[in-house]
Amino acid sequence: MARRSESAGPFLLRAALLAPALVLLLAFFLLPLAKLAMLGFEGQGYWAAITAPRSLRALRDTVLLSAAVSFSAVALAAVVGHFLARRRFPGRRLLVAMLTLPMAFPGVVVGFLVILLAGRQGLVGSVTEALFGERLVFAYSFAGLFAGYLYFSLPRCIATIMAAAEALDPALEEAARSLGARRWRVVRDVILPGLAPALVASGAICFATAMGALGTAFTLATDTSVLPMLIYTEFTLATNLGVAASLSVLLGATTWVVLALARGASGSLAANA
Amino acid sequence: MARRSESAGPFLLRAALLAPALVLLLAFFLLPLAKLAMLGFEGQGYWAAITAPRSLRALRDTVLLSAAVSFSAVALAAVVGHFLARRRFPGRRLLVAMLTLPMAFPGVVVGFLVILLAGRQGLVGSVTEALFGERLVFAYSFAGLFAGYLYFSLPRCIATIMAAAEALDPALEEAARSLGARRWRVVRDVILPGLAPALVASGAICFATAMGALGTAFTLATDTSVLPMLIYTEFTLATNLGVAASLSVLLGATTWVVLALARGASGSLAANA
Amino acid sequence: MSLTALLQNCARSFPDGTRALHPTTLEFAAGSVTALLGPSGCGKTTTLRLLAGLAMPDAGGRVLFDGTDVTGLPVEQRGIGMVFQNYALFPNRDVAGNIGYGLEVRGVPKAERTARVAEMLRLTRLEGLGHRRVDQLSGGQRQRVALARALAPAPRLLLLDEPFGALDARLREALRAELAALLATLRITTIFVTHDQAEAMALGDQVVVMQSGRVLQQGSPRAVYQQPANRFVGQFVGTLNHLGGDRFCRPEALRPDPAGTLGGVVLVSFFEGGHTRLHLRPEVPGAEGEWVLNLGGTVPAAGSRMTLALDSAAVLHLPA
Amino acid sequence: MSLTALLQNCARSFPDGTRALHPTTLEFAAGSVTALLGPSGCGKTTTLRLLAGLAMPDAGGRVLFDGTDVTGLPVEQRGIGMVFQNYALFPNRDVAGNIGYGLEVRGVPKAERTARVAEMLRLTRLEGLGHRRVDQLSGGQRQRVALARALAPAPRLLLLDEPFGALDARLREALRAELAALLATLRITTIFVTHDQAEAMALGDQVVVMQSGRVLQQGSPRAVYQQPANRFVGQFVGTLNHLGGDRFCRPEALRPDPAGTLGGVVLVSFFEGGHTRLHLRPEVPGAEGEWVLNLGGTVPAAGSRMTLALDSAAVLHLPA
Repeated sequence: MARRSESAGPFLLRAALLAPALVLLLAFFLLPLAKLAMLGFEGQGYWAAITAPRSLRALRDTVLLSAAVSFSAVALAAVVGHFLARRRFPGRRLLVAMLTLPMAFPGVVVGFLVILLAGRQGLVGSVTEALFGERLVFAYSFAGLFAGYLYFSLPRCIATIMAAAEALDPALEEAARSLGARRWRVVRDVILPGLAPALVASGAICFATAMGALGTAFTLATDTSVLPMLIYTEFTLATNLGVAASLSVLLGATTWVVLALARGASGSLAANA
Repeated sequence: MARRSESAGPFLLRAALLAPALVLLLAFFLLPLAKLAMLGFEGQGYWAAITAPRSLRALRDTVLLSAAVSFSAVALAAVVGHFLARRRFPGRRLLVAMLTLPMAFPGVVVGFLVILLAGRQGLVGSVTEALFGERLVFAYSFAGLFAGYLYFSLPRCIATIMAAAEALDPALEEAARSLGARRWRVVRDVILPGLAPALVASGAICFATAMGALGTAFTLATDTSVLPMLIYTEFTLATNLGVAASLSVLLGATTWVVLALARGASGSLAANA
Repeated sequence: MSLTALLQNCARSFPDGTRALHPTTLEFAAGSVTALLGPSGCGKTTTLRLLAGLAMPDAGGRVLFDGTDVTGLPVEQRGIGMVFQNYALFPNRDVAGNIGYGLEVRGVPKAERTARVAEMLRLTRLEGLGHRRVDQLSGGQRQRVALARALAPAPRLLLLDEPFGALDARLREALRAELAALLATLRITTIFVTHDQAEAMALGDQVVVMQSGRVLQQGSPRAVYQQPANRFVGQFVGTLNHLGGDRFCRPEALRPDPAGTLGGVVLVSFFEGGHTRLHLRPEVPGAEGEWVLNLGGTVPAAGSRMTLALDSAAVLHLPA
Repeated sequence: MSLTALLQNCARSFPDGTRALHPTTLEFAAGSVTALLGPSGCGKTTTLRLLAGLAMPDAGGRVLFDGTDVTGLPVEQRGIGMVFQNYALFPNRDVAGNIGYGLEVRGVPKAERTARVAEMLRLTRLEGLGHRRVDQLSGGQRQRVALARALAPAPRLLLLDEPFGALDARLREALRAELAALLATLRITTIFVTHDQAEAMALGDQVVVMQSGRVLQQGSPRAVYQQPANRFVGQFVGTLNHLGGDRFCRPEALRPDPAGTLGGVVLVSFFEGGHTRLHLRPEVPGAEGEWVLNLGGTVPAAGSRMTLALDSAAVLHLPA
């Protein structure tokens, strides 16, 4: 059955009006990108820029850090999100509000918070000094970046996964139980497959955000060099445009591939679900 | 009817296991926030920190800029998103992919792109020089920030609103038309109310992102001072902790209020829809 | 008040060239109530959308209202009333706001609009619900709001797409009687789409049976039931018992009779209140499938053998 | 194979103290098929969930299977088979994966499992669909997969929650006959929930009519139809014509008779194939509402007056 109405005249008219707008929009989006891509060929060219030891190390560190953060955030959020979605108890709304409160703070403030938590005068340091006589300070290392990125991403992951858990049909779990499945079989056979699209999607967004995060890294002023900081340094301080452009394109391409894969995966998972 | 299964024993057990984890998580989230809030009282205190001319100007500029970006992004995305959701034409998938490609680029690269577009050697400058004999350069002003934030937010808004437009029941539009409504009445009476929750939600997220964006502003190294940059400067360079903390709390609170209002509004709009 | 609608040689093709509707000519007399009946994908909804102006016929087809060609008019200019399958009520308007929308769009002054809405509320027995939100209504109330909204601008043609599709069995029967009474009062030309043969036969003066984009038979419910054009129509509008070859009969043509000539073994019986529905395995050479008949009194147990008499005037000879 | 299930003094309260089910004792005999019938919110689903172990009775209530107290056993240890309202098929498993899940969980070896799944596919007429994804199935096929999945581990008690709720009228009737035949073969104790009286009466050996958390009547379909305990039961399991006072009759107790003593005016008639359903306005003092009866032959026009005879043995005296 033909569901869509048609009246060829008005459609062509509207398309004719919208087409130039779309072209302008595309130009706005794509022309600078094209120029960026071409800039990468200046200087040593892509390959050299990317394989320089400094770039390689930054790339490796950034990917590892982002992957670690995504994995941890998704795993934690799966447990917490499913629990909060399914259980009703006094104070639940307040708890949810508090867990998602950090979503209001941008990266620069998150960096600030990590310093308050684990910096030289931080809370963790005070506690460990009182307990063990030694100050634990990790704000300026990879651990600090990890804490910051987790702080930033975890509330977002919890919100997404909670929504997905609320949309899961409880009858599926009851059906599995009626067939004799105990708690862990239900988790393995019903809950995890049902949450899979949300887990993959929020993991991918978490990864993409971590790959591109500058504010937290900047505020922490770590001795570690993540990719966005390297791009910033090459661009503004060293004004090495070729390297900055190559790394930008690489960063964008990586992120785009991860997001596209996740969309594909969660699409086919959702089709299965 | 009681839909939820219960077996008090396992529930209490699981709650007992999860409770300490939730407490730790809350401490991780809330302790640094509490310390941040207390820091604000050091030095001149909140009021003085916030009413200093520098802070006030940064606050005003940031809010105005964020509001302008949100409004423009949502308005543009509504037109483009609804068009793309409803029409099927050759090349549509490619167009959607290209329009959402910029989502892969973080703020720092977006700043870079704005310089390539409207900086001293930028594309816009070359075009205007060829046409009018004068280079138009706006990358380092508010217009540059506006372009950068729009570049960052527009693809996200388009993606959200497109999804909402695809979920709109086309029968509602047909019903309005069958009752005699012409194009603009249908837009006013059916499409806009139907999209309202998505418009409000994506506008709010756009606003919150713009309020906290550092990467773009940093890369553009503008003469304008937006709030996150001021926080960064006060924190790291001037190490004026009290002012930085006050502004952070203010920024977080503003964003939180906007997000909460939007959630409330889109909730009640969705309940109406 | 009502008009005569005519589809003249209307076909409708998908972009890939397959036909949703083969070239079809159908007339709907002024004041009549017609059911478009068929399985899903038979073209009945397409036919309704061509009449509404929500779809255009392929070149060569014309839609005429009282002889005037309206083929080029879009739906908003055809002056029809339409009830959509899931009612498509406006969620951001209350009941009165929904019912009054067609008048509002036409620029009817507020006082007149309010009066007309009140009249519609009374007509559809929705008094007192004018300020209710539509998501607080029951399924039956939604259906009545959709009907009131379509009728408020006094259309001369009423189109309904599966008007009872979203309701449960008990409610369907009650609302069917209500709609029949209302249509009898209004005498407005009405065309509705359904896949439920009981609904089509109960409500329609005329039934149009469709399959695979073609009209198989058009006629009164009684004619379609008692003289179906072929096996598909016969099976679709009721139960057919196969007697062998091209010979069929309806359940009521068979009755238990110790002196009868037909034999069968009881498979299962369902008590349905007023009667019991019996499924038999026929013991007649060439007869395929099961026989079904309704019995009033005591019912033989499953497995027992029955002899049946056949009303020979009721035998149907049906081509495949 | 099958067991006797007993609910002993089972009540079920919401957290706010209101009762979903008042204290109820019900026995379900081994091998019987029982329909829990009532409007939504009557407590029928709660009753089913108490039997399943998906809900716990309030203190004092006990659930017994063949005399053994299973009140404390959760659903996964009760060894029941259950068909859920929207089937709740596992979307990430194919048809065979769904049907074999209960065996997989019990650790049945693969070869044995495959054989049992094949047997279930044959039993539910799903041969060849084992590797189909469940979202590629029709509504009727889904229902059969849900049934096969519940039956595969050979449960001694089968519970079904609105087994035909998601299907359209035509399919319901076909699947009803199929399920009846299957249950007759298996002789497994079966309890199903429905709000459709035709379904309850056609399938159940026993019908339990419920309202507002209480059992109003338990009995065979014929007993419930012919001697309803009160007006609610009488109306819920069929059509009641009011004769004035506490006197009612079923449609089949009225027949047209020129010498009859009851008068009525025809309001509307619906041709339903085998018969025509007539709605009359009674002309009898004290009789409220409409009378409904079914006629076989020619039908008087709307507005005409009829006299009717009443089978006095069929008059029901029903308390409110």
